[in-house]
Amino acid sequence: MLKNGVLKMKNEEQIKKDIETTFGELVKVHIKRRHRIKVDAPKNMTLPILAYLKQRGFHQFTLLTCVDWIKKGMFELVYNLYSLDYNVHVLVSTHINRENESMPTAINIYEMAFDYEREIHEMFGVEFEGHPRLGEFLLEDWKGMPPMRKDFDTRAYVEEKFNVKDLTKELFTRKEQPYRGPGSNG
Amino acid sequence: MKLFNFSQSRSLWMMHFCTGCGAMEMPPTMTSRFDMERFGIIPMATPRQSDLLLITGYLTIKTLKRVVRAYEQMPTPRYVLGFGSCTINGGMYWDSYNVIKKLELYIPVDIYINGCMPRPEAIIDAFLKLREMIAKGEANAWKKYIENYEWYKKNQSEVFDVEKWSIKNEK
Amino acid sequence: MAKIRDFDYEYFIGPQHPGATGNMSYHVWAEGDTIIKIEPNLGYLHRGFEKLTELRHWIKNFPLILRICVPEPDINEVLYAMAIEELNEIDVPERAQYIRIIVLELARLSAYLLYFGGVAGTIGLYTVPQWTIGDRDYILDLFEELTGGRVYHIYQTIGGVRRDIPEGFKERVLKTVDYLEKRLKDYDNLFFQHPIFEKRAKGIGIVDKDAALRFSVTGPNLRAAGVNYDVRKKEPYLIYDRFQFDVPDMYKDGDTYSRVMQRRYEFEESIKIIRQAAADMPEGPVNIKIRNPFEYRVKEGSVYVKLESSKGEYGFYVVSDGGVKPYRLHVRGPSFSHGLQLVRHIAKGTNIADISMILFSLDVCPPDAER
Amino acid sequence: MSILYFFLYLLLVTVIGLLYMGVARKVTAHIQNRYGPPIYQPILDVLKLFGKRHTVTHGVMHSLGPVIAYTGIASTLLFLPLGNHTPLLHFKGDLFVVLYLLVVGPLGMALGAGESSNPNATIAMARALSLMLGYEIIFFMATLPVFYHYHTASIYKVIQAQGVFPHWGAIIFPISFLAALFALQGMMGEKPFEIAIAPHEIASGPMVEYGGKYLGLLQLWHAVGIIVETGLLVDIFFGPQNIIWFFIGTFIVFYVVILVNAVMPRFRIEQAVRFYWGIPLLLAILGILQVYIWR
Amino acid sequence: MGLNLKFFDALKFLVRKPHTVRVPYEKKEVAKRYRGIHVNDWSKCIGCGNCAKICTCQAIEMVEIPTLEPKMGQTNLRPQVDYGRCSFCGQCVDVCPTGSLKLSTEYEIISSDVKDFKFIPNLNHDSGPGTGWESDTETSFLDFNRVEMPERDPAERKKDFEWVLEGFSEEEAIFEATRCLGCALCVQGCPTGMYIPEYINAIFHKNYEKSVDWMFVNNPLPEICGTVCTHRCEEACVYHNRGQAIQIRYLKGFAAGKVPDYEKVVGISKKRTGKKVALIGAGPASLSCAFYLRREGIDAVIYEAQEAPGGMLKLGIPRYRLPQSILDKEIDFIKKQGVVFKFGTRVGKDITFEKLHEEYDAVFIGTGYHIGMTMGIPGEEGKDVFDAATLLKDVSLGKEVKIGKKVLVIGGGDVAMDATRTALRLGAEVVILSYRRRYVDMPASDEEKHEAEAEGVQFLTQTLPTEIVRDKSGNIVKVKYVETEMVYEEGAKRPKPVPKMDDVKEWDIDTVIMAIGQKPDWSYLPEKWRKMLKFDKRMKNIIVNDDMMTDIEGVFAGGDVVNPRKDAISAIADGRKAALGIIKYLGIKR
Repeated sequence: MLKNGVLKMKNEEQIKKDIETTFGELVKVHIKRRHRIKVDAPKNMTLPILAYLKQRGFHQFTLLTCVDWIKKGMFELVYNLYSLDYNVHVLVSTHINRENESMPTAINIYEMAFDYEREIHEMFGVEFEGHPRLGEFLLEDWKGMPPMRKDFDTRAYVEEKFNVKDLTKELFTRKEQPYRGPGSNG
Repeated sequence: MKLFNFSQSRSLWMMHFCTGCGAMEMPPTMTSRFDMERFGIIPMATPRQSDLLLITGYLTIKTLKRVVRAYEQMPTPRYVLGFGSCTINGGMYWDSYNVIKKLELYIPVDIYINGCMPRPEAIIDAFLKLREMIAKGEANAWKKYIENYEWYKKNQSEVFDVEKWSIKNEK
Repeated sequence: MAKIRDFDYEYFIGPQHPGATGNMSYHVWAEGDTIIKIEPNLGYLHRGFEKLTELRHWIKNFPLILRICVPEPDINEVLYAMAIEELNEIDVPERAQYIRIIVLELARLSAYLLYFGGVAGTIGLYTVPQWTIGDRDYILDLFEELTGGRVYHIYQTIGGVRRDIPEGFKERVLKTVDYLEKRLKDYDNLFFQHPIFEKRAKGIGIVDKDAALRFSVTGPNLRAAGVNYDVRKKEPYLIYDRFQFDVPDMYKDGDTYSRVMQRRYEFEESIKIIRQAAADMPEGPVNIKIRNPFEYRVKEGSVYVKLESSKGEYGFYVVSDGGVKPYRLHVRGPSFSHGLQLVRHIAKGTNIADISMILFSLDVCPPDAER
Repeated sequence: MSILYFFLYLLLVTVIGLLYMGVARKVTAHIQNRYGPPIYQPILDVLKLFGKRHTVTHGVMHSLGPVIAYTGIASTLLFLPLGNHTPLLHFKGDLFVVLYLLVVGPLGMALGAGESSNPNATIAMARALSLMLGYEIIFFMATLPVFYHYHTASIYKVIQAQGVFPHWGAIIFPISFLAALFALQGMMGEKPFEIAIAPHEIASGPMVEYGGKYLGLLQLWHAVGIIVETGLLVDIFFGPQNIIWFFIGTFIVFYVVILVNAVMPRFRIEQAVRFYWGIPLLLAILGILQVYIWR
Repeated sequence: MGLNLKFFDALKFLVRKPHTVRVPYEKKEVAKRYRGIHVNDWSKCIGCGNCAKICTCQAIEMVEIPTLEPKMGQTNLRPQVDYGRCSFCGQCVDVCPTGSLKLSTEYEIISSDVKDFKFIPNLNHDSGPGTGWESDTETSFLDFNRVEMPERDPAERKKDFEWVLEGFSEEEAIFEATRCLGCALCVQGCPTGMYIPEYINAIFHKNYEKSVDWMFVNNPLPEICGTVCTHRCEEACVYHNRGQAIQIRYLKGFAAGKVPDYEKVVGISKKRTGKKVALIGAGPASLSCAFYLRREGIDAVIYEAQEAPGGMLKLGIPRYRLPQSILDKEIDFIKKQGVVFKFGTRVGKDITFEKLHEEYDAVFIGTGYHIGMTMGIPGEEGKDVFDAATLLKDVSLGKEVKIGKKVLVIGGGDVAMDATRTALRLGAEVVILSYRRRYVDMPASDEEKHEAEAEGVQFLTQTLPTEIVRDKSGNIVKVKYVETEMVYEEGAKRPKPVPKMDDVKEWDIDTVIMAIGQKPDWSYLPEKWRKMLKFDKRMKNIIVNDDMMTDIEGVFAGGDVVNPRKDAISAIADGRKAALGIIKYLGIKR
C-alpha cells in the first residue's frame, strides 16, 4: 500500500501548481496521496477544468460519481480523470443543490460521460443540461424517487412492492424497556 | 404416457437462460468436469425447444418480464428449477429494490436447490430428483400455472405492467 | 422479419441468447448481415448494490460486495478491503498480502479460462470451453480448500484474510499451475493457433489506440491496442512491486485476435507471479482483529482505489462519514467503458456473425457495469 | 406391399440415424474430456418431443416446413440403395433426383422459417441457402467422374459396377473423393460449416421458433439426413455390396465427419463459400481432369 | 488457409479416460473448510443472537425454544436459519462467541416446498470436528483478550492503604468498550439488571454523561460498583465462554469517574410527597433504597450506629480497594438528594424499633451481616485473635490496631483476602492463609487471590487449624493444624474436606485472624417483632415477598439480611427493589 510521502510526488505537485495558477483561488487542490489529486471546484469552473485536463492529456474518464449529502442538501459530483503520462488520478469534485439545480453535461469534452451521466440521472435524479438522451438506463418503468438518494428507503419500498413482511424490523434486537425506573431524569 | 414421462425425464433440454450468480456454476456443471449431458440435459438456445427453465439466482424486475415471457413460450410440459437462495426468499438481495423475492409468486417452481450458489453436485442431484419426479408424473407445476393463471397474473401485475409485456395470443 | 425504415432487421442479442455475454442485451439494427447500429440495453442484473452497501455495516458488506463481478469475485473483496485499509491506515500483515496475491492471480487465471472458453464457444469450437472450464474447476477446488467456497470466497476481511492457508496448499497450487501450463499447449494447438480461428479473428472488431484511449478502455483490451498500461505496474497495489513479471506487448493491432492472444500470454505471467508468491511467502499472522464487527468504524474521508482485474481497471470510490456503514460506494467496472460506448462505436459495420465474438473478446461483464 | 416395405425401411434408417447422432455426441464428448450421454439419447429426445402437448405455430407454412423437409428426405430414401439392394425406385439418372430431393429439406425449412418472423431464422435460412451454393456444386462435380467412369447416372448401377475392393470409386478417384468429403461436411451442416445453426450467433437458426412435435420432425429429418448424405457418398465411392457394408461405410464416413466437427470452429458464411470455391473446387476440377487423363 | 493441422492433436483425448467426476456414482470430496449448512451445538450455544445480528441477509432469526430454560448467561433462544436467504458467508460462525455455530460440509437441501428451507439447526448434519467452517479464538472476528487493568507494583502498594489500581486511560477504556457486542446477556448476570450494553456503548462514543445516565437507572453507586463489584455480569458475558470477559466493572468505574458531578447528569429530584421512610443501617441497600425513594419525593431517614455512612462498603472493604474519595463522592450525591443521615444512632438502644414503625410510613431493614464468626477451637479466647469483620472495621474507622509479625488468616473468602492484605499493610511480615479446601474452591474472586498472592500472601490450602497454642503470658506462639483430604461423595456437588486427624503439624504464629464468615445481629429487634418476621431454615435470612416486604406490614428488608448473595450489588438491587415496593405500598403514582 502506498502511503503519502513514501516517494517523491513530482507529477502531482506540478499538476497542482498548474491548476492553481490557471484557475485561481476558487479552485482548491489537494494532493491526497501519490497518484491522487482532489480538486474542489465551484460548479461553473468544473467543465473548464475538465477541458483543461483533457487538453493536458487526461484521456481516461474513469468515473463520474455522485454523493448525496442529504444533511447539507447537496449533491457532490466527482469527475475522476486519469492520465497515463502523469500516472495521476484527478478527482474533480463539485457541489450542486439537491433540488432544482442541474449540471451542464460533459459529453462534449468526454464522450465517456454519456452513460455515466445517464446513470447518475437515473439513480439520483441529477439533471444534465444538454445531454441528448437522459432516459431509462438500468431501471425499467421506474416510478417515484430515484433509488440512490439517501431518503429513498429501499426496505420500506420492498415491503410494499414485493409484499414481504417485516423487513424493516431487525430480527434480533434486545427488548427495550421503555420505563427507565425511578432514576429517570425526565 | 409412461413412455413419454420416461423419455421426458431422460431428456431435459434446459433453456440457455442464465441470470444472476447461479449462472456461474452452470458452466462447470455443463462442461467436462461434471458433464451434465450424461443425463441428457443440454442447453437449448430458444424457449420453444426447451423443457426446463433454470432460474439461476436473483431475478430483477426487468429480467422477470423476459422470464415470464420465455416461460409462456415454452411448450408444455415445462419445468422450472429454482436455483439458490435468491429464488426461495430473496437471498442476498432481500432488501434490494429491483430484485424479486419469491419466485413462486410469479411462475410455478418444481424444485428448489439451496445454496449461494449451489455446487455442481447439488445441481446434478436436483436434476436427478426432478427426473425422478417427472418419471413418476409428479412434477406438475406447469399445470398450476394454467389453473391459477389469474393468480399468477395478479402477482405479476404487482411488480410490472402485465398488459404491456404479455403476448396476446398465447397462454 | 420486422422492417424498420431503412434497416432490414431489428434484432436482439440477449438477454436470453447464447451469444450474449452474461445477462445483457444488445439491440441491433442490421442491413443484411451488416450491423448499422447497436444499442446496449442494461439493467437485467441491476441489484442496487450501491444502495445495499449503504444499509450494512462495513464488515457485513464483504459477503455482498463480491457478488458484483461473478467470474472474478475476489477483486471486489480485495478492493473493498483495500479501501477500508487505506482510509483507516491499517498495515496488512505480510503473509496476508502474499495470500491475497495468490488468490487474485488464481482468480485471474480462472477468469481467463472462462474467457477463452467463451470466445471459442462463440465461433463454435465447443471443445475448448469444455476443456478450459473443466480445467478451471481445478482452480475452484483450490479456492474451495482455501476459502471454503467454490465461487464466492468471502475470504478477505479488513486487514487481511480470514483464515491461514491449509497445510500443503502451496504444493497443490503449484501442481495445479503446472498442470494448467501443460494444458496451455493443448489450447494452443486446438484454439490459439487454429487456422480458422485466426482467419475469423484477425481484423475483426478493431479497437485501435486512438479509440481505446478515447473510450477509456483499460486492461488487456487496451494493451492489445498497443498501450502498455497495467495497474500492477503503474501503481503497484498490495505488493505487486516485489514480483518479476512482464506485461506482454507483442500484440498491437487491437483486433479480436490480439485481445485473445494478449490474454493468453498474460495467463503465463500470472502463473509466474503465483510461483513467486508461493515461494516467497513469509510466516506470520494473516489478519488483524477487528474486535467488534458491529462497531467497526472507518475514518471520515473518501478514497479511490483501483486494481487490475482480468477485464481492466476496477475501481472503488468509497466515501465514509465516520460511521459504522459506508456512506457511499461507487464501483467503477471496466465493462462500463468497453461494454457500452465502445461497442456502440466499433460494432458499426461488422457482421452479425462476428458481433458475439467481438463482445466476448472484449470480455464484457454486464454485472460490473450494472451492479 | 412395397409401401409397407418402405415404411420399415424408413423406420430402420431413422433409428440407425438417431443412433449415429448418439454416437456423434458420445465421441464428441470423449474428445471434450468427458463421458457424454448414452448412445440412445437422441431416441429419447425424439420421443419426448413427440410427447409435448402444447406447441405453437406461426402459420400454415411454418408448420408445413418440417413436414416438407422430412418427406423430402424420406422420399430420397426411395432412390437410395442400402447396399446392393434394389431401391424401391430406380431409373436412369436417379442421382439427379436424389440431389434435387436433398434440396427440398432446406427449402422446406426456409419456407417454414420465413413464416416465423424471427430475424434469427431468416438470417439462418439465408445462410443455409448460400452455403448450399458452395457444397452442392462441389458435390456434384466430385461425383461426376464416378458416374462418368461407369457411364451411368443411376446410383444403383454405380454400386453394381463398382463390385469389390479395388474397384471403388474412392480408390480410382481419390481426389474427387476428397472433394466430396469436403462437400459432405457442408451438406451435413457440421463444423466448420455449421453456419446455419450457430447457436451463439443466431440462436440455433431455423429451428429457433420450432418446438415440440415440429422439432421432433426436424430431428428425424436430421437423422435420416445423416444416413442419406453419408450413404450417398458411400454408395458412390465405396459401392457397398450388402447392407452391413453400407452401414459400416456410412459409419466410418460419419465418424470422420464428426471428428472434424469436434476440432473445428465455424466459418463465417462468406468465408465458407470462399473456402469451397478454393481448394475443394480445385480438387473437384482435378478429379474431372483425371477422368479425361485416364481415358 | 495455412497448413497448420495441429488441432487434430485434440483427438488424442478419444483414447484417454475423461476427467469427469461421475456424480452421483462418484463423489468428489468436499473441502474440509467448506461452508455448507449450519450446525449448531446446543450444549454450547447461549442464544446471544450475534449470528442474527451480523447476518447480511437477515437469514438468521432467534427463535424461542420453550423446552429450554434461560440460565445466567444463556437465553432460550436459538438461531433459525432461512436458506432462502442464507448466502453461506460464514460470518455468523466467525462472530459466534462460543464457537457453537459452524458450517458443515453438507450442502444440499433439495425440495419442492419452500418451507423445507427454514429450520433450526442442531447437530444433525455434523460431520465431526475439524470439518466444515469453524472458528476458534484466533480466527474469530472477536478479540478474546481483555485489556488488563493497570495495577501498582505489588511491592510498593502493600506498604500503604492507597488504591492498588491505576485506572484505565481513556484509550484503553474505549479499546475495551469496543469489544462489547451489545448482546445484553450480562444484564441477566447483574442482580440489579443494569443497562450494561447501553452504557458501554456510550463509553465507546466517549459520551460519559450518557453512560452515567444509563447507570443511574438502577444503580445509584456506579463508581463504587465500578471498583469493588463482584461483577457477576462478567461471568455472564459471552466472551467468558471461550476467553476473557469484558471489563464491565472497571469500564463502569472509568465512566463514572469521568463525570465529576452527577448532579448535572442525573439532577436532584424536587418532588415532595410528604411520606417518610426510616432505613436502618447505612449500607448499600439502604443507600440505594433511600436514593430511589428520594427520587420519588419520599423522605428517607437513615439510622446508622457508626459515625460514617457506607456500611460494609466503608467498614468491610479496605481503602486500598475502595478509595475514600469514591465513597465520599457517591454518598455525598445521595446526601444531596435530600436523604437524612442519623449517625451514631443504634436502633434498639438509642431509638426503639417500635417507635420507628409508628413514626414512619415504612421501615426498611438493611442491617447486614456485621458480626464476625469464630471457629470455636481451643485457645481462641484471648488477645491477638481477631475476627476479620471487627479488624477491618477498626482499621477503616482509623482505630489503632496492633498485630504481630507472623499472621495466620483462616478462611478463603473475599473477607479473608481483605484480612490478609490489611494485615500486610499493618506491618505483618509473614501472612499465611489457611483454607480447608483446594485453591480452586476458594469463594474469593480470582483477582483478589492473584493480588494477594502478588503481595506475598502464602496460601496453604487443604489445612485446618485445630488449636491455638499460647505461652504463659497469653501470647500466641503456635497454631496446630492438620491437613485435609478432598473426598467425593455420591450426589454431592463438590468434594468435602476430611481432616487427617492423626498427623498434627504446626506453624509459628503470633496473630490469628478468623475470616470464616459473618452473621447478622438481630439484638435490636424486640422478641415480639422478631417472631413476626419469617426467617429461613438457618435462622439467618428474612424471607420477603416480591416487593421486598417482610411479613410485617410496612416493614421492608434488603441486603445481606435477605439476599443469599452477600455482595454490594445485590444489596443495591434489593434496595432499589424495596424502594419500588415501598412506592407501591405507599400508593404513590409515578
